[in-house]
Amino acid sequence: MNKTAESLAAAVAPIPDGAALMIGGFGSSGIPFGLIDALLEQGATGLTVISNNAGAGETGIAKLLKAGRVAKVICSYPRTPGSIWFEARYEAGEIELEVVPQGTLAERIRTAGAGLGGFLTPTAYGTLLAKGKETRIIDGRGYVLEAPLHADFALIRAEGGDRWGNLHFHATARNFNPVMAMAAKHSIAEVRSLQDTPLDPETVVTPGIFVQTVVEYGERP
Amino acid sequence: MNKTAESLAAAVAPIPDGAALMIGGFGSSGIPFGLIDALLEQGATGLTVISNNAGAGETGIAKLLKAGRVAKVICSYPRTPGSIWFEARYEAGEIELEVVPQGTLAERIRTAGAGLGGFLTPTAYGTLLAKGKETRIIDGRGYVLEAPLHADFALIRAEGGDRWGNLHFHATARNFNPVMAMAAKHSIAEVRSLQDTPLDPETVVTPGIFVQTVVEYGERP
Amino acid sequence: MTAQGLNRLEDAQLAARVAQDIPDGSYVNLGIGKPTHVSGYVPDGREVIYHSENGLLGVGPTPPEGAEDRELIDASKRFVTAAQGASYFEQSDSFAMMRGGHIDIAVLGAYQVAENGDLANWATLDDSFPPAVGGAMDLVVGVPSIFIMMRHVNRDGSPKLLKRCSYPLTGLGVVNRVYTDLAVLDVTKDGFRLVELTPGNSLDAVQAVTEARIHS
Amino acid sequence: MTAQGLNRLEDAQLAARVAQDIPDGSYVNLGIGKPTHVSGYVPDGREVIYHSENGLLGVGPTPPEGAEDRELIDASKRFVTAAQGASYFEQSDSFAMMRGGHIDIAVLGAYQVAENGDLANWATLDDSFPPAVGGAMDLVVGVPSIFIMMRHVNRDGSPKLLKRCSYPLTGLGVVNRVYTDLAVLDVTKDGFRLVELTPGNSLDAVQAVTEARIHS
Repeated sequence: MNKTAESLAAAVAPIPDGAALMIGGFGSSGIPFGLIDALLEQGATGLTVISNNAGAGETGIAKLLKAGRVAKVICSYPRTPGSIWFEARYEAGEIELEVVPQGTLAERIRTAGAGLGGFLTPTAYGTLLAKGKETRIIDGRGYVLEAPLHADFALIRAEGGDRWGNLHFHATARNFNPVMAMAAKHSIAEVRSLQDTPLDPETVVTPGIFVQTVVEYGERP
Repeated sequence: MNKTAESLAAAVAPIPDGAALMIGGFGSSGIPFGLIDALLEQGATGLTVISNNAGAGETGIAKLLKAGRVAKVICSYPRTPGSIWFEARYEAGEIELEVVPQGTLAERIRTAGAGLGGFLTPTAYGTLLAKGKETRIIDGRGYVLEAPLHADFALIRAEGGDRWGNLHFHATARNFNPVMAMAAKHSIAEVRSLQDTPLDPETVVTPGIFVQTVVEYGERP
Repeated sequence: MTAQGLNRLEDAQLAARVAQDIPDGSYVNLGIGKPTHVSGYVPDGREVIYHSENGLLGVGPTPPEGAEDRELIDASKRFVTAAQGASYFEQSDSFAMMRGGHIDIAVLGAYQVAENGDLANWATLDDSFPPAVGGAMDLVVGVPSIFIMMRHVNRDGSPKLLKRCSYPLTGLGVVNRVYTDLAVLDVTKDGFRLVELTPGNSLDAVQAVTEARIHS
Repeated sequence: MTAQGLNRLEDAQLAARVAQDIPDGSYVNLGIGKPTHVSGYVPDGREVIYHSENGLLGVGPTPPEGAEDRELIDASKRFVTAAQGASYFEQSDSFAMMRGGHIDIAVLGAYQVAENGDLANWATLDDSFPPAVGGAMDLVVGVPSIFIMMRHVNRDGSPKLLKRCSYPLTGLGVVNRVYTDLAVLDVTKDGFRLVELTPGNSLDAVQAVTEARIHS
C-alpha cells in the first residue's frame, strides 16, 4: 500500500470544477499552502470551499478567491483581519456565504465522516443562525438539528506521514485537519516530512484509512 | 493543579450508592482493575454500570456482579466467554439489562461528553434494538434518534498520566477509556505510571480537563 | 431437506475461498469466529489492512506464545500484534470508520440470510440467554461490501438461506454476498443469484437445501 | 445619556478586576480582544488553565520576539506558547470541551447585554460586512460561567446594558456577570443586580447611562 503522490500537481489532479472542498487550517496555522498553490495552477473553478476562515492577505484560500475560483464559502469566521479578497468578492455579490458556528462546523464535518445522519446541538438555538432549522426542546433546553457536511475532497496539512496515510500534526496546526480528513471522499495530505518507516501506532492522530493521497511539501509557513 | 489521589481507596471514596458508573475496557484490555477492587472494598451498591462487556471470570465487573452491587448494566456485549456472574444475575432476574450496539454506545457516551442533545444513526434501524425509538428517513435511508448517555463517575485505565490529569494509553487498552472520561461528571483514572513531569502535549490522548482524579496503580493484567 | 450427499468445503477451504475476493489494498473487518481465519489465506503479494473494532487498524499475526501483550487484543479477544503501518484509536473513532463507509469489506458469520439481503446474526428466538450485539449492527450499515461466511444449512438440516429471516434482524437489505460450504451466492434485487457451486454439486441439489429461490 | 463625569477603569484595570474572580485551578476561555489580557493579571499562586478553541489547552505566555512557532497560535491568531501540562487536540474535541460543560469560565466581549442574560456580540444591524461568528455561540451554551467584559456605554453614549438586545443574539439568557469600566453587575432572574461600583461612582449616575434597571 503506497498512497504517496510524486508531486503536489499529481495530488490535486483529480479535483474537478464544481467540487466541494474542505481545506484545513485556522488563521495562519495548519493551512495546506502547497496544495492550494497546486490547485490554483491546476485550474479547477466553481469550487465550494469549506474552511474555518476565508483566507487573509494574498495567500492560501485568498489566492483562490482572488483568482475567482470559488463559488461558495462555508465557514465560521470569514472576517480574519486582512480577508480583503473574501470581502471584495462578497461585496460584489460574486460569492455565496454560509456562516456556521465553529463548533457546529466541526461537528457537522465529523458527523459526515462518522456516517451519522445529524445531531442536536444547543448552539445557536434562538439565534439568526438557526433560522429555518428544525428545533426541539429536551428537558427544558432548546436544540437545533444540524445535518452532516460532506465534501468531495479535503486538502490537509500535517507534520509527518507515512505511505499508509497515517498522519501526525504540529501544535495548533492540528485544528480542522483530522476531522476534515474523516469527512471527505478523497483526502489529500501535504506533509512536511514523509517518513520511510511507519509512524508509531500510539502517536498516529489521523489513521491512514481516512487519507487517500500523501505528498511531501517540506516548507513550513 | 494537582489531581493526584494518594490511594485507590481515596480515589473512589466519593462514589455513592446508586451512582451511574462508566467503566472502561474491552474484553480483558484497558479495565481499571485496581479501581474496581477499591470500589468493591468501599461498598457502594445499587450501581448502574455502563461498559462494553459485563465482566468475565471472577475479575473486574464480574466481582461487582458477584457481590450484588449492580442494579443495571448498559452494554453492547454481555456474553463474553466466562461471563458467569452476569449470566447468573440475569437469569435470576436480579439485574436490569440495556443492550446497545457498540458504536451507538460509544457515540451516546461521546454525545454526552460533547454537550449535544442526540444524534441520528443508521445503526439498528428496523431492528429490535430500535423498538420504541424515534426514527426518520433521510434521502431514502432510515435513521434512529439516540440520546446522550451521561454518568456520575467514570473509572478509567491509562498507561501514563500527570498531575494535570493528562493521559495516554497502551495499545488496544485505549478502547472506551477516552470517550468515557469525557462523559462522566467525575472521571477517575488509574494509571500504570504517574509521571512527575507533564506528558508531551502532542501525545496526550485524553486532555486533563476530562479527568478529575488520577491515581497510580503499577500492575498490568 | 438435508445437505447429505453434497460436496462441502471444509472451514479452511471456505476461508481460502473468501480470501480470494479480498483485493490488494483493501480495509477489511473480520467478524468474530470463522471470519477471523480469512486473513491466513489471502494470496501473497496483497497488502490488506485489518480493522478490529476495539481500536486497532492493522491487525498483525498472532504473537508467539509467551510474547503476548495482554492489552493488545482483537475484537474476538484473541492476542494479536500490530502490523506495519498500524494505528490505535478510541471507540468513537473506530465506529466512525465502520459507519462512515471507510472500511471496504466486512466478513461476518450469520444465523440466517434472506433473499432481500436481510441479515440475522446476533440473536435467536431463545431468550433464555442475554442478548449480545457488539459491533455487528454498525458494520452492516456502514461497510459497502458485506460478505457472509457460514454453513449452508443448520446442523438439523434446516435452511439458513431464507425468503425472510425469522430471527431478530441485524440489518435490513445489507448482505452483498454469501459464501457457504456448498456455494457462493450474490444478493441481487431479484434475490439470490448463483456465483459458483462447490465442485461436484449441482444447482438442483443446492436449491433443494435452500428455502429461497437461487437464480442462475 | 453619557458617561461623562463618571470614574472609569482603564482597560488594564478592568482586566485586573476580572482576573480577581478567576479561581485557582479553573479552566478558562478568554475571548478575542480585551479578554485575552485578563491572564496577565491573575494573582500569583493561582494556576489557571487557558483553553484556546483552535486546539490548545494550556495557553502559555507570548513568546519572545524571534522565538515564535508560526503554527502555535491562539484563537485571536496571536503567537503563544504551551504552558506546563498543556495538550493539543482537533476541533471536534475542542468544541466538546466547550459545549460539554468542561470549561469553567469564559470571558467575552459584547456589543449588548440584556437584563434577561441575552448576549449580542457577533453581528450588528449593519449588513454591509459579512457576518462572522467563530466559537462564541458554542461557548455561551456550554460554559457555566459567562463573564462579559466591555465598556458600559458606546462611544456615542448609547447604552449597552439593555432591556432587550436589538442586535442579533449570540445566546439566550447566557450571561452571568458583566464587568464594565463603571461597575460590576450580576444577571439574576430579576435582572441586573449591582455587585460593585468603580470607586467614586454613584448607583444613580451609573443607572443614568444604563437602559435596564439596576437592582441594588
